[in-house]
Amino acid sequence: MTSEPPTPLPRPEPPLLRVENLVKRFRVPGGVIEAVSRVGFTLGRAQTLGLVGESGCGKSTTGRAVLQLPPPDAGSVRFRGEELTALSRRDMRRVRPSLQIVWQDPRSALNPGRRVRDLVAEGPVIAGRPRAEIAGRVDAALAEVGLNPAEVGDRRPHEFSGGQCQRIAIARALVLEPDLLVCDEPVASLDVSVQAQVINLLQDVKARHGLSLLFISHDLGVVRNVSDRVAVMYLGRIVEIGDVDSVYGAPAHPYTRALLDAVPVPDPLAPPPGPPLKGEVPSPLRPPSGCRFRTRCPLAQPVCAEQAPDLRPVGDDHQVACHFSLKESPVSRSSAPSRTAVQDGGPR
Amino acid sequence: GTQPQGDTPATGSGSAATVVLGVEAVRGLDPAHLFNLTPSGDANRLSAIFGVLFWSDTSTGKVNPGIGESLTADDDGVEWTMKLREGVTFTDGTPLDAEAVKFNYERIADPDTKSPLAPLLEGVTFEAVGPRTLVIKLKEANHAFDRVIATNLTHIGSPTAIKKDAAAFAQNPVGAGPFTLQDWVRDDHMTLARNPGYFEQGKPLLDTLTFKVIADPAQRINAVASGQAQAAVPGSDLSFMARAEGSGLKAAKAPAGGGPMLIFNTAKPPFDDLRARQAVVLALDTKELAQVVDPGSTPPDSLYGTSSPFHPGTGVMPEQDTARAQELLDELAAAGEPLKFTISMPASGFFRRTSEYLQSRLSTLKNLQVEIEVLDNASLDRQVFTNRDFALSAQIVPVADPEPNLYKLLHSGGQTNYMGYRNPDVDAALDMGRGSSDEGARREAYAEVERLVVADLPVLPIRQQVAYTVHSDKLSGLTLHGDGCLLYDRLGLAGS
Amino acid sequence: MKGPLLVVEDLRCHIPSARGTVRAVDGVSLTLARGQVLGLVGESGCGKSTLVRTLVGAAPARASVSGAITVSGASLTDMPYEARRAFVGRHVGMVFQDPMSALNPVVPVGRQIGEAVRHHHGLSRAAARARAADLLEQVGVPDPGRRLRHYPHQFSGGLRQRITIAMALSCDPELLIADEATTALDVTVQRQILDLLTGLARDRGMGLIMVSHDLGVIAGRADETAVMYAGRIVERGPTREVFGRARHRYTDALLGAIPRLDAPPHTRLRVIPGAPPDLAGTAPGCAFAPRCPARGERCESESPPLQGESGGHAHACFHPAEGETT
Amino acid sequence: MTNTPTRRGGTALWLASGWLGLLGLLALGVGLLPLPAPDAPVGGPNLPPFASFPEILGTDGIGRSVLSRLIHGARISLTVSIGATLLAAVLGGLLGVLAAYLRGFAESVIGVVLDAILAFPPLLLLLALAAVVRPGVGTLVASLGLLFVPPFARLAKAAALARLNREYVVAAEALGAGHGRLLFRELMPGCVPPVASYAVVMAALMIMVEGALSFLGVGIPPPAPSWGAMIAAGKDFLAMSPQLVLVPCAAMFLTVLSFNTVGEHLRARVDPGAGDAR
Amino acid sequence: MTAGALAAPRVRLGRSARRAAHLLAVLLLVTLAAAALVDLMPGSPSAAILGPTATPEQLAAMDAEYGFDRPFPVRYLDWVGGLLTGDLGRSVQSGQPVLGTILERLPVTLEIALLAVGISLLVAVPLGVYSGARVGGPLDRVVTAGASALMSIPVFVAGVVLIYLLALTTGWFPVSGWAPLSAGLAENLRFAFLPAVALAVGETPTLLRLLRGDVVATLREDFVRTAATRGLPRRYILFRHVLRPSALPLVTMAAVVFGRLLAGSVVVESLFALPGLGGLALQSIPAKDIPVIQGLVVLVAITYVVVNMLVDLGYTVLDPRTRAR
Ligand SMILES: Nc1ncnc2c1ncn2[C@@H]1O[C@H](COP(=O)(O)OP(=O)(O)OP(=O)(O)O)[C@@H](O)[C@H]1O
Ligand SMILES: Nc1ncnc2c1ncn2[C@@H]1O[C@H](COP(=O)(O)OP(=O)(O)OP(=O)(O)O)[C@@H](O)[C@H]1O
Ligand SMILES: [Mg+2]
Ligand SMILES: [Mg+2]
Repeated sequence: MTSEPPTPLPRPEPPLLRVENLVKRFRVPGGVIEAVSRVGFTLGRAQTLGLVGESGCGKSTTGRAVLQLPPPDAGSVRFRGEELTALSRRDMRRVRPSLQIVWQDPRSALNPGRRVRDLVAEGPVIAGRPRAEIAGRVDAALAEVGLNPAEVGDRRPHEFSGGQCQRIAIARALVLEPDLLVCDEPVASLDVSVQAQVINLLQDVKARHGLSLLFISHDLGVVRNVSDRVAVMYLGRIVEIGDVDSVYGAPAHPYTRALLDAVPVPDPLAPPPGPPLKGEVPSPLRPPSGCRFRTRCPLAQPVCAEQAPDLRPVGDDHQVACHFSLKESPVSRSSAPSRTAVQDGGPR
Repeated sequence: GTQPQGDTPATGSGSAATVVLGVEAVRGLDPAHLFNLTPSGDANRLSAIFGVLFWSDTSTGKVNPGIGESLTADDDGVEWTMKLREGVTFTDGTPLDAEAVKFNYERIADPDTKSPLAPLLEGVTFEAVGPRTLVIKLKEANHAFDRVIATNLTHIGSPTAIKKDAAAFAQNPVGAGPFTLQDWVRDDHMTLARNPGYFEQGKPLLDTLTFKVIADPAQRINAVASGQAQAAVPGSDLSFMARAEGSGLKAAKAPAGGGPMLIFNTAKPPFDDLRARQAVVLALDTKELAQVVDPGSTPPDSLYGTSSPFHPGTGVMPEQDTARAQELLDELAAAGEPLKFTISMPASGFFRRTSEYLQSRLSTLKNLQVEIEVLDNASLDRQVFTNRDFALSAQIVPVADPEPNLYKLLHSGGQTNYMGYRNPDVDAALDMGRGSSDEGARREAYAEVERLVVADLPVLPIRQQVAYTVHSDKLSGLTLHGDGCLLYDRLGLAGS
Repeated sequence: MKGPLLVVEDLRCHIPSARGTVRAVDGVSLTLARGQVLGLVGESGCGKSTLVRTLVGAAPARASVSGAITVSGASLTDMPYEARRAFVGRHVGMVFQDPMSALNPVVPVGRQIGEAVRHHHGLSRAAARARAADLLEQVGVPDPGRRLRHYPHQFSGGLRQRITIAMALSCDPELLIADEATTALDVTVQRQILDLLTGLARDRGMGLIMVSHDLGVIAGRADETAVMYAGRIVERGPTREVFGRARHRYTDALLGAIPRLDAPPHTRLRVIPGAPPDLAGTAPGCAFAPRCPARGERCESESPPLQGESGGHAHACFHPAEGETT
Repeated sequence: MTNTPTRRGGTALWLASGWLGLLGLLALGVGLLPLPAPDAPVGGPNLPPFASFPEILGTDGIGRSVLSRLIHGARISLTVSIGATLLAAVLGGLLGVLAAYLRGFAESVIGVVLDAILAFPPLLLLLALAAVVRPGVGTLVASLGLLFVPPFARLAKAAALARLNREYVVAAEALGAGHGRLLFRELMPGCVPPVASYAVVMAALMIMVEGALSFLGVGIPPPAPSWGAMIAAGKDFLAMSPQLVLVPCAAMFLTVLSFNTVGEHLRARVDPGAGDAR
Repeated sequence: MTAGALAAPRVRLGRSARRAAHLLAVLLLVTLAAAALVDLMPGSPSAAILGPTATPEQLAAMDAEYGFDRPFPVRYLDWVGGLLTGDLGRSVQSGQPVLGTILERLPVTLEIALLAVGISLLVAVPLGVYSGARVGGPLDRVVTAGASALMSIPVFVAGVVLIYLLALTTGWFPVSGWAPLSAGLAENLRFAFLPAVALAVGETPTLLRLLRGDVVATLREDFVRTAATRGLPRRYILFRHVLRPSALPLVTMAAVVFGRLLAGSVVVESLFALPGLGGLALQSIPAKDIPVIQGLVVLVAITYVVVNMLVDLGYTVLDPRTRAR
């Protein structure tokens, strides 16, 4: 089972990152959790893929598995055409500089005992870049994220606010000149007033360096803002993936729909959303058979319990894993006004 | 000698007394298998359960009858005749007759028994010439053999019980003594009940006797002081006696000769060299040593106790002479062999202090280097006594009479001659003393032994020996025998 | 009973700390009528939790508290400590942010729900149990009779929060305070809980204070909104007014900084420079001044008072925005 | 709230640090002090304190200077306690961090070894080691050090696990750091403060353990004057010269108390809310 | 997906199997190490049996007779074989069966350890709760200072002082010795009390400080604050809401202390002349009484294992979170 359809146009260049059938399990007291279950997606150069879903659905695990931190239990991760899962630890270390990550909690991602300058220099030092070169790069990276190297270089993480720490973390990744930056909830721990600074910064950096971003967040607003394409996860599976405007404008999966409806909008005059979802995400230890969403799904039918739906296209660059996609049911279509204007977007 | 303490004789029925000892009878109570006959160890238990055939006075070594009636030698001291009393039986009903004694002794002599007492009976033969008469033939003359019997061969067990199961017998001994074993909780206590069939009418006076084990000597005295026990054997440290008397307790005591001695390994360097032994001995102030390591004690001036007939009257032990000691040490150092040795000592307070005292005082001299090694009993037995891998150590040798302990200590092949000391003249003098029944000749011989020992210095007595038992003033009838254990048939409790 | 349910006047809560005195609440005045929902928004650390804790008499032990609090006409600040605790326990219900840590992990939920009624109303064990089951039913926990015996960890996050709500309701409070009651929950569950809270408040005629840092949470559900910044209320008014015509520069900027679902991708967000202030500092003037695009000289020396406007819309700003942010 | 212990440390902390500092100086500089050798006789036995100068603390049962023995004893007691603690802390720290880092089989093996040490009768180890090798400071340091590895390992493992969950270790791996760097640069440094502050508390315990061993007669052999040995020897003269027990007891008490005070203070600073790890 | 459902029971079984394997490995390692250590100790038990007058030949003969001269692995395996059939051998010294020897002394040590832990808990729980409830208050200051002081008193000093004060001077308690339960509970307790107190002196501060710290931490928990805002009385909160979660580490620690006391109350046993396991060890080790030593090692190791299992079990009883659903 492949997650991506054959691309309509022959491409001269493979995508930067192609993930297929990714599986990651954890052994926990009481059993085994399949935190990521046959997940697949592609990410082109200079593109941003948003990964959204509720807590515990496997977003972070997916992000980490891509980086082989730790390696997935099954599946393939091709980065620049190279199969990462087949690499030895040593070879993987060679590739790492090109694959960087920014973490949710910037404080815990920065060793509290180190100075900012050393923290940022750590990557190049490990990569064995010449010493002379490193200092300059570090200063440049710090400057790029809006910090004054002379001022902050000798201080330690605890002297900074969360937003500043996140900038340091971004500088730390940038200094290695990566091709892919995985951002795992980079703004979730930040105040609203600071979050905008970091989001804008990431966008600028991406544009300047031609980076690709795998942007993980549970905040649909943020994902919409930063992403070109978006994947919605539920209980370890991708239930819907596609162009941002298609997914947000015309969600094809009932879960996506409900998720969008549940987002509180800071507008007292916003139209009343659709009916709320019942219940909560089931325990990943004992996921429902068939479609994992069926226990909460308003459209569930017997077939949903028997057969797990595969991703299937419902439009240009829009796929859904549902037996009864909303896009095909005229009722839902009317309740979800689609913005045809952007539907021709496709992967950029 | 010893005098019975206390005023009123005990009333008898219902009276119970507790005696505190220092070590448990770990290996059971088979008289053939015991070598630890110290009062704080097994001697007291054996005396209570088996009684004594004969007993020797702790101070003078004079042999007195117990369950046995008499023990006499022929003129040349080779053939001894033991007479037993009429109608004495073990508590299992077996008669204690000549055959029973013969059985016990032959069992000890039998190599299969592996008795540590076997050397005492080497080449000795026994003949029961009547139910109450045992004739003992020695290999060579020994006019002091009655003392050997009274000290080490005085406990006789029931042949019936031994034959049945020797191992079980050690755990549940059957004797003819004043008490029988009733209850034994190891490492805690041993309860004994009056033997109603004891040979002497009206004895023992106590109904119940309990032995308790307390390892710490101070705690043993505390037990008596607090009324938990009536008597305690605190051990060899005389300081405890002073302390007990200071806190209102009484002490039954018997001064003896000998006592704790430093022993030099004369078979190995460095103490195979007389100068080395002399240097150490001359460097020591024995008066101070005794005072320091055991406050309240006095240094011995002879191998024999002050009340012994063999005591020379004036002191014969060498006086301190530090200058001469230093000369000898320098001499040794000049010869390329500066004196350097390790003191191997048991861990108990007295010996530990002795070793520390020696180390402290000797280290003030030049060309002398002393180290200490404290050993637990098993290591001591193995390393020092069996393997003789030591330079300077110590042991306690009570000398009520030169026989048998001095012979064992100093004779070339003597059982406790761990020093490896060999001096034909000493051997001859010891044999002389043993073979003679004449008091004058014996005195002469043992004076000679002492002269030679003072010249050769294989051992150095460091403190006068006083055997003692601490007791409350309610307890009466404490008579010490052997190395200082009690005679239990006469022990009584006042008041109760 | 007449009069507003809750009146707070010039409430201050200053907490001594190693860095200096933290002015966590610095002169807050509020009123809340019965049956009304008050939304209290502000970013992390602005003093929301301290404010509501102080309201119920649970300010940090070393804090110095001043000002007046009246609940149903009874002055809390005049009551002796124990009486006040009992009064609050009976008349005010609290729901906290983290439903896991707000429940004792080793006590069955039934007892946790029932213990307060047992104590305050002297109910028997069985009666308290029945009441607890009843409450669980009301907050939408299925199979309440059986689940009374269960421990908190046996419930999912949403159910746990329902249980803490049941606990808060156990003594039939007149005032319910929900401090970030949905922050730890997923959006789909958050919606359920918010519906439950507002529904309950409406049905029972309780006053409800909803505390959140998420403007969206407040926007759809509160009758009135108060915006906090650095220990003070900087803007207050009917929710529509506050969101529709934000006057304070902070409210205004905040609304602009939120990525919107309906905005096209890669819209540049309006940025508020700098970071929220450290409340231990004692700089004079408007706390927002360093980050404010419209600050004037006065802003840096003088602290603007909360000025009323028509329709109960008040703000504390010398250079208010003209409104209509979005 | 968390800084309550810090503030309350006040005078007690200063006194404790002062006492330890003084003791450390004395122990280090004991050779330079005009003291008689600890095994040299300086007068009659059991001289009372203040009876003569410079023997202000009198003499012991053998007639040796109590003052000199006390200070030399400080050196030995401190050497044993600090040496054994260091050994245990280093070994335990390494094992704990390794177990946390490696997980899997290595963690199981380390777990078995640690549990085995815990389940081993301590007396047997001490006595047997003293019999196999010569008893002495080195042997005692080695055996006590070994015995106290598990609590340190447990603490270090917990600290390392807490840090493994802090994302900076994974972050370093994402930067391409190898095992060595992850272990020694990222993980270890963070584990040092809790282990070190716990070590101070353990040093106090070690002093008492050394004392108990000497009391049982299986500690430092004579004539070396460890405090425990002094107490054990002095108890034979308890009635006559109680100072022989009281003086080393007081020294031991003060030192243990000081170590505890300082250690608890450090622990409160390093890890507020830490209970007793054992 | 049924993978998870299928995996669950298999994994649970795997976990308990792993735990069992772990404990078995611990037991093996401990006994092996003990055997090896004793083997490395110079000399043989024969010396201890035959005494100072033994000759080397006698020793060798005895070694051969008892099999002490066999190679180490053979003896160890032999011993393990015996262990599996429940035969721990006989003491070389006394000739008594090891199992009986140990079982005879176990109750003494067990009772003292239990009493000591009981006394410690009795003191530590109320003091810990109340001093933790008012950190820095007068009670807290006194209690923490007292705990530090108690902690700094070596057990042998505590024992001597207790004997002097409560036995010698006042005569309330016996200075030493033991009365079994068969002598009556009152008599038994009279003898057991002082040793237990001497042990408790050292252990109480540990438990007290642990509990105090946990109480302080628990008091910061949200659920305590919740309970406070609901107007529940202070004492109710302290003993219903604070003590129970704080008691978990306390119970663990109490179990650990208990295990430790079982293994090593040697000092107190020798000071009070108690016929317990400590004394047995102290006398068997120098005598190289290998069967007894090995028996003790097994007992201590098993105790450790059992205590650990009990702690696990205690957790499941006390902490509903660890209970299987
Ligand atoms: N190291 C781990 N060990 C065991 N289980 C894990 C581990 N990491 C993640 N999980 C489990 O895997 C599932 C997915 O976790 P993951 O962290 O990927 O979710 P997430 O979508 O990032 O959630 P969040 O929004 O809370 O960060 C969860 O059920 C989680 O409990
Ligand atoms: N016990 C305390 N001691 C010292 N400072 C405190 C204490 N409690 C709160 N503060 C400080 O008071 C300020 C307000 O904290 P508070 O928890 O009320 O904020 P909040 O608005 O609820 O934030 P959040 O959204 O993070 O919950 C913060 O700066 C905080 O650091
Ligand atoms: Mg995540
Ligand atoms: Mg808050």
